[in-house]
Amino acid sequence: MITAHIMPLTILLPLVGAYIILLFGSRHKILARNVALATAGVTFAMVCFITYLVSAHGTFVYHLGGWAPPLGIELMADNITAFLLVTFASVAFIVLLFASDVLPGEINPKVITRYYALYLVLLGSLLGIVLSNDFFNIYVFLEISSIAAAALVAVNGDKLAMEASVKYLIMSTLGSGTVLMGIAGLYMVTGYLNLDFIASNLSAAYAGYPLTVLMTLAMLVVGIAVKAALFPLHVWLPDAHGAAPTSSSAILSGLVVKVYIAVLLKLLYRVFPLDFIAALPLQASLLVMATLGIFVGSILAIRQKDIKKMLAYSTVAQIGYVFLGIGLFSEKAMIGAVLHVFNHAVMKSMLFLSAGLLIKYSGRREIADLAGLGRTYPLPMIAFSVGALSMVGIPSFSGFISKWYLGLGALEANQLLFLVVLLVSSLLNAFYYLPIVIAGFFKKGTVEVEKQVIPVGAQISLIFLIAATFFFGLFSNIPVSYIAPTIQGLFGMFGGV
Amino acid sequence: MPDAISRIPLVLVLLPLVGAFGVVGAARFGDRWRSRMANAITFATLIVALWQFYLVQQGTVLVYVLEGFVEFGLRWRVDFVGAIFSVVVAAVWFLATVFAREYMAHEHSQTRFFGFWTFTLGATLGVFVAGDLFSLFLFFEAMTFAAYVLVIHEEDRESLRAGNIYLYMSVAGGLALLAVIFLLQFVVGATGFQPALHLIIEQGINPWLVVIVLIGGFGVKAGMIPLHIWLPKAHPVAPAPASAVLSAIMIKTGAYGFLRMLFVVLSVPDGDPLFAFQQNFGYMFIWIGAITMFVGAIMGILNDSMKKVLAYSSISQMGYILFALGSGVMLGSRGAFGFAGAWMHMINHAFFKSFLFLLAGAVFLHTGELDLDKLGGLRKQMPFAMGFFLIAAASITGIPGFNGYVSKILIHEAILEAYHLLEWPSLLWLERIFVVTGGLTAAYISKIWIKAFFGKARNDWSHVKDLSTSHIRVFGTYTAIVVTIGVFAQRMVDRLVIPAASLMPFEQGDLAHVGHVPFWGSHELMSPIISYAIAVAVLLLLWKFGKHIVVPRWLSVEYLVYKQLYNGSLGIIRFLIHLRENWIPKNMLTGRRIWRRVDDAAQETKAQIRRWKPPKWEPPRWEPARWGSAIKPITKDDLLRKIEATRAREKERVQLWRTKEGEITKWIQRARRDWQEKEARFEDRIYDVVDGIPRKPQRPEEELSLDERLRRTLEGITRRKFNPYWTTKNLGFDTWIVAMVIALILFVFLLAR
Amino acid sequence: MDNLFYAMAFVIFLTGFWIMLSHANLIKKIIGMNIMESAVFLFLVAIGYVRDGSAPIVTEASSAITYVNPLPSALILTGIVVSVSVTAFALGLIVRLYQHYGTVDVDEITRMRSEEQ
Amino acid sequence: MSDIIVQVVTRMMIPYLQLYGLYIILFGHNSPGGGFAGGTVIASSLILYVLAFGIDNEELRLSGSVARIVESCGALAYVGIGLAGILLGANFLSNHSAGFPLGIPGRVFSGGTIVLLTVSIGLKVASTMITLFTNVAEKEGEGE
Repeated sequence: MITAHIMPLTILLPLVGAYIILLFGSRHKILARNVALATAGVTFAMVCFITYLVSAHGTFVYHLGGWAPPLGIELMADNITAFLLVTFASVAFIVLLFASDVLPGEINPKVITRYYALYLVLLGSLLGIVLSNDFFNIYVFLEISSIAAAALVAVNGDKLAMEASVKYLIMSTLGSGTVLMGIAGLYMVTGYLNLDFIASNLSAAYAGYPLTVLMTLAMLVVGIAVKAALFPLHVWLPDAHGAAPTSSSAILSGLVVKVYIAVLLKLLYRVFPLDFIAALPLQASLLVMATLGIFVGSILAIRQKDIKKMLAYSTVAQIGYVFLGIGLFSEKAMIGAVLHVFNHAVMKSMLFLSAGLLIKYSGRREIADLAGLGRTYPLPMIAFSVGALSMVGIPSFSGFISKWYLGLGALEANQLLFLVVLLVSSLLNAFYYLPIVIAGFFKKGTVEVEKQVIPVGAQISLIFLIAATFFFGLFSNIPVSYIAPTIQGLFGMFGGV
Repeated sequence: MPDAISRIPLVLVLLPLVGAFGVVGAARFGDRWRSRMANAITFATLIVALWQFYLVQQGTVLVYVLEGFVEFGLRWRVDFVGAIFSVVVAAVWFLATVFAREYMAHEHSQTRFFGFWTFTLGATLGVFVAGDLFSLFLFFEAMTFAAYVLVIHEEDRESLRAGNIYLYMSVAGGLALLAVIFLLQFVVGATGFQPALHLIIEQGINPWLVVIVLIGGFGVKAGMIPLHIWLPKAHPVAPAPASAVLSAIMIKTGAYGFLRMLFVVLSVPDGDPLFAFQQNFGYMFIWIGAITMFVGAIMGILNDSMKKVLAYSSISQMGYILFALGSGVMLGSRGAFGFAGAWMHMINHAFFKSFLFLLAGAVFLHTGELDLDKLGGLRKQMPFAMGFFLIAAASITGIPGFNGYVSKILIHEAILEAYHLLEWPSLLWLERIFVVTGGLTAAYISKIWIKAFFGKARNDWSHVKDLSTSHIRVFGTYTAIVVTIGVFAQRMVDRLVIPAASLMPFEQGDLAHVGHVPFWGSHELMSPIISYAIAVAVLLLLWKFGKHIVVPRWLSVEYLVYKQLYNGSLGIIRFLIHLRENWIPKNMLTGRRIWRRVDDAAQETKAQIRRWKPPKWEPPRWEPARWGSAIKPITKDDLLRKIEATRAREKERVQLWRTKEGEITKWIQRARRDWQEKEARFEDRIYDVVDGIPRKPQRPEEELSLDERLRRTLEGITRRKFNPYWTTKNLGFDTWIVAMVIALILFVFLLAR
Repeated sequence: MDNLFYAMAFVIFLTGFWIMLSHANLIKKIIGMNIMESAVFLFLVAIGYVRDGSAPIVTEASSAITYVNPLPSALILTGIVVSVSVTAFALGLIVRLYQHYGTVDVDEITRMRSEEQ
Repeated sequence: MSDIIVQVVTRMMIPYLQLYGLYIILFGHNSPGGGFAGGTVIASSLILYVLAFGIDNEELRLSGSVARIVESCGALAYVGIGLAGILLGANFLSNHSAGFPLGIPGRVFSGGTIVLLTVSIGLKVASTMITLFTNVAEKEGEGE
């Protein structure tokens, strides 16, 4: 029974967990925590099961209520989807494991149960976005995720976070309004909301209403770009990610931004035919914006004094990488982009979590004050170093692999320039990550820090993330061989570009 | 069991890599166990390397592939070249480890040092047994980062600074190398060491680009001028064993990379249309090598810290290797001499340079002093050190019977061969530079020897002890190696060089020619005499004038190259601001707040330009010498006369500057007045109306460093006092509105259809 | 005639957009957001509208031949839910901001922040 | 704010408002309306009550915990009905295909599980609206 219905159950489970927490959690704090952990864990297990099913039986679909696609809502899982699902569920679980130990000291104890509930709602909506094969469903889940994410930023109730949250909410509503208009346009010209049906009817629609189709595409891409913080529209990100509690920053930077990229992938590679897009200036503008994003994000990150803001700006730059991979429209670059979604999720959540621990124990947020903390707290500093080296793109860390594919993709697309962009930006990454590591381990500290015991859950999650960074750096053929066939299929379907 | 045998290179690399954790673990049981563990692991590595060498000598090529590891598999492929150098690496490392036990005994964080020490050994070995460029790169980067910890072991200001330069240059170099790997992977589909030049051309990629990026990649590690600036900073600050392996082994990884890439990947057969290209970049390498060795040697002479001299000496010796490489590459299949010279010199330099660095370390261990001006007269206290230093010096200056001689003769033959075959007159000049550099080498080594061990003792050395037994053993071993190679030169060439060279695309006849170099011929034996004649002349010149020269700052590579690049990038920013200031009308562009920020930056930059002064020109400084008793002290009158002359010159210069200063001040005042008028007219009013945010008060002008100025400029451009909505309100607003209007027009157009 | 709805929807959409971007007052921003979303709903309704169609409700007595497309209406309903919840949440946050700063004007808040720092 | 006219009118209106909301919920599948609209109407009646009789009076309000419980129960009921489809051997949220009787079109109890779904949605929406209102109205709230 579970095998057949696993997809809706996977989306539902976190939502049910959230409401159970809301029902009972206010009186039993421990219960809330355990339910949240168990829910996230079981979701992760189910997602792994989906991954196995997809690899064993190929793509499979599910019709809600038994209604067939043009009328009913359809869920679909293929290899890329399954890969993204694993990304979201695993990182969310690990971050939650961390949060369950560290949160009580960080945010108002009154709101902790609500935090867990919101977290699970967010997780459910992320999985829903990835699984949905229907534009309207995607829109609804997008909105749920932005509200939950904004709430996760503001949960602590301090001024900065509140302001960042309002800003985030307004920007993201702008984006989703535009997206909704785009969806309406698509519905107008094709008469369908299901992705596959839109795709098959789009060429006919384009023959009839070329400008509407173009406008629709533009609105969808711009709307998604706002939510995914592509360069000129990224202004909300550093404040929101910098002001949020540690685990929120980790999941926002690691996952929430990525889910919009998943939508963009669906849009560009499943709905609009590649030769259609190749005829538009979309590719060029994506590439330019991604490049600018990489450089501006990196340069602004170099300037930051607050470590969390620095990490947030680094996210802007890294999102640029993913958009670069998508915009290059080549097979290798595409693999690179999908891999980077995962690798960056792991790395960035590790960086945010370790930075959060360091901030918590030293009481300082300034980068200059983190000197010498590596002696007192080796584990967070090691995790930070691993993340930093991975970001710079040192081989044997996972960050290298995605850069490798992006670089090969740039060559494959005959765009030597973007190889240079990749390499130079790696150097810029080194400029803002390595000094922290060096200062952390080899410089004398400016603040006296008392040694405290790091909670077990936090330790486990950090160790797990470190191991994942190494594992997927060393044995990268596992994810690559999982997603490569689908991507080759995507490019093969349209005759390659 | 061929399968098990092919895993030997894997074992060779993994033994130290995993052993590093063993060393850290053993530290729990005490310091003795830690050093025993480190010794055992390095010794075991040496044994494995020797075994591997034995197997390879039998004619097997060990190939091991770890499929699917780090993207597309790691490949180990050990042929003769790799096998020999693994033995060299393991041997030097083992000797340095034995040396380090006593040297490091009083240092802090020894466990960290020995852990990374062993780890670096594994990574370095990985470079030499790698089967393709990608695997090489992986170990190359691991080595870079592990060695960083060795460089900054002292953790003081100086070493952290040196470490930073080392790290960033290495990372940049690694990225350049990565670019080459990307190209190869894309063009060939694999990064193995196989000819690829034709494929690169077919893809429409300029081969010079590849060569230049390659130089960026390996040149940093190889200490090639002008990419060498990290080397004289990083090598002296590391602990002596670390500087020994840094100088002796790690910079060789760069040379080794060049060796593989130039002789195999980028080479074409003679008569190929691309052969001219190969000849050209070979020629370029000769010149780079010549400049590197000459400048390195000069800097060696001019420096007064023992380790600094040795570090510059390393640069100079790397110049020899590049020089030989270039002459080999230039001749294509006739270039066996160049290869032989480079290869032999790589091995020899590894031994004698680590020998010298460890000796310097031993002197430092017992005296606590590295400055040659403060050492002196140690011959009574440290006779053993003096003797060993003499041997090492004989080796590096190429006295017959010691190993440096062998490779110098080969390199000399190589350049002469190039001249005979091509008869380009410039090659003869290069040969002369080579000979002169040999003399300079002799000069700086003799200078160390004389100043450290002879002359008047400038400190109380009575408590200084001579080398300990274990150190004597280490240096004894070095002596044995150095002398063996030197004495059995012919056999070494037959055993070590010819088989290695036969792996490269050289003609058989030419190879045989290498085997018949008359090492003991009269012409060859003359070369050390020439060297020493030049050395004596140089030393006499120095002595005669009784000076030592301090190179002014404006002549250094940092100033000439890197500072100018830095200024240049600053200049671009200035130019952009200038454009914005003068060419774009104020109200044409909306989004005023961002322009206001640019204006602030412009103002600041203008202030900086006003403050800018040309860098001080310092005449070469002449100081009274502090040579030992061998040199006659300068008289007081001489000194006074000199001081008077300097003062007069200085006064003249100041006078000149003052007259110009008046003009500059006028100019500044005019510029300032213009600016203020302009400001008063537009800006305040506009800003106050638009933003309602009070302008920030002007900071008083202050003297700022160049870095600070750049930082502030950038900050000015990117500064954003918290203002979350500026994009939505202004910049983004415009963008959005324009986009939407366009969309609306499209839409209306649609309706009209 | 139907095209008029589309054009109006677009004009309203842009109006909402304009308000959302150009006004410093947070409440007005939220109002702009709602206008914007109403425009999208109007657009969707216009898509689904069929001339002379009746409500798509099946009863025993129903005899209409053409029905209005029910799908957009269903979508709008969902969209309204979403927009209401976003509005409510944003208003909640704004109330809290007002408690902290005593104003809902973005520029004022920005100024106070920059003064604090 | 205590205006006698408002209070009297409110007292008169509230029962009708609530009845109207209930009607909209129950007839959601037969005529325009449904859980969301009806829930909002019911919630607005309660909000009106609070507005009319004193926004600062804590006792008049539906307490937060009750609202939260109703909200959670509504959501869980929705999920439960959906899961019933699976338990009966069809897909999630299956209606007729899972064996629920459809009834006669036009009657209240037609359309299988749709009535149940709208009722649970109505509960959820009503309680959520009240929670949101409470949050906005409170001086010392806790955020959504």
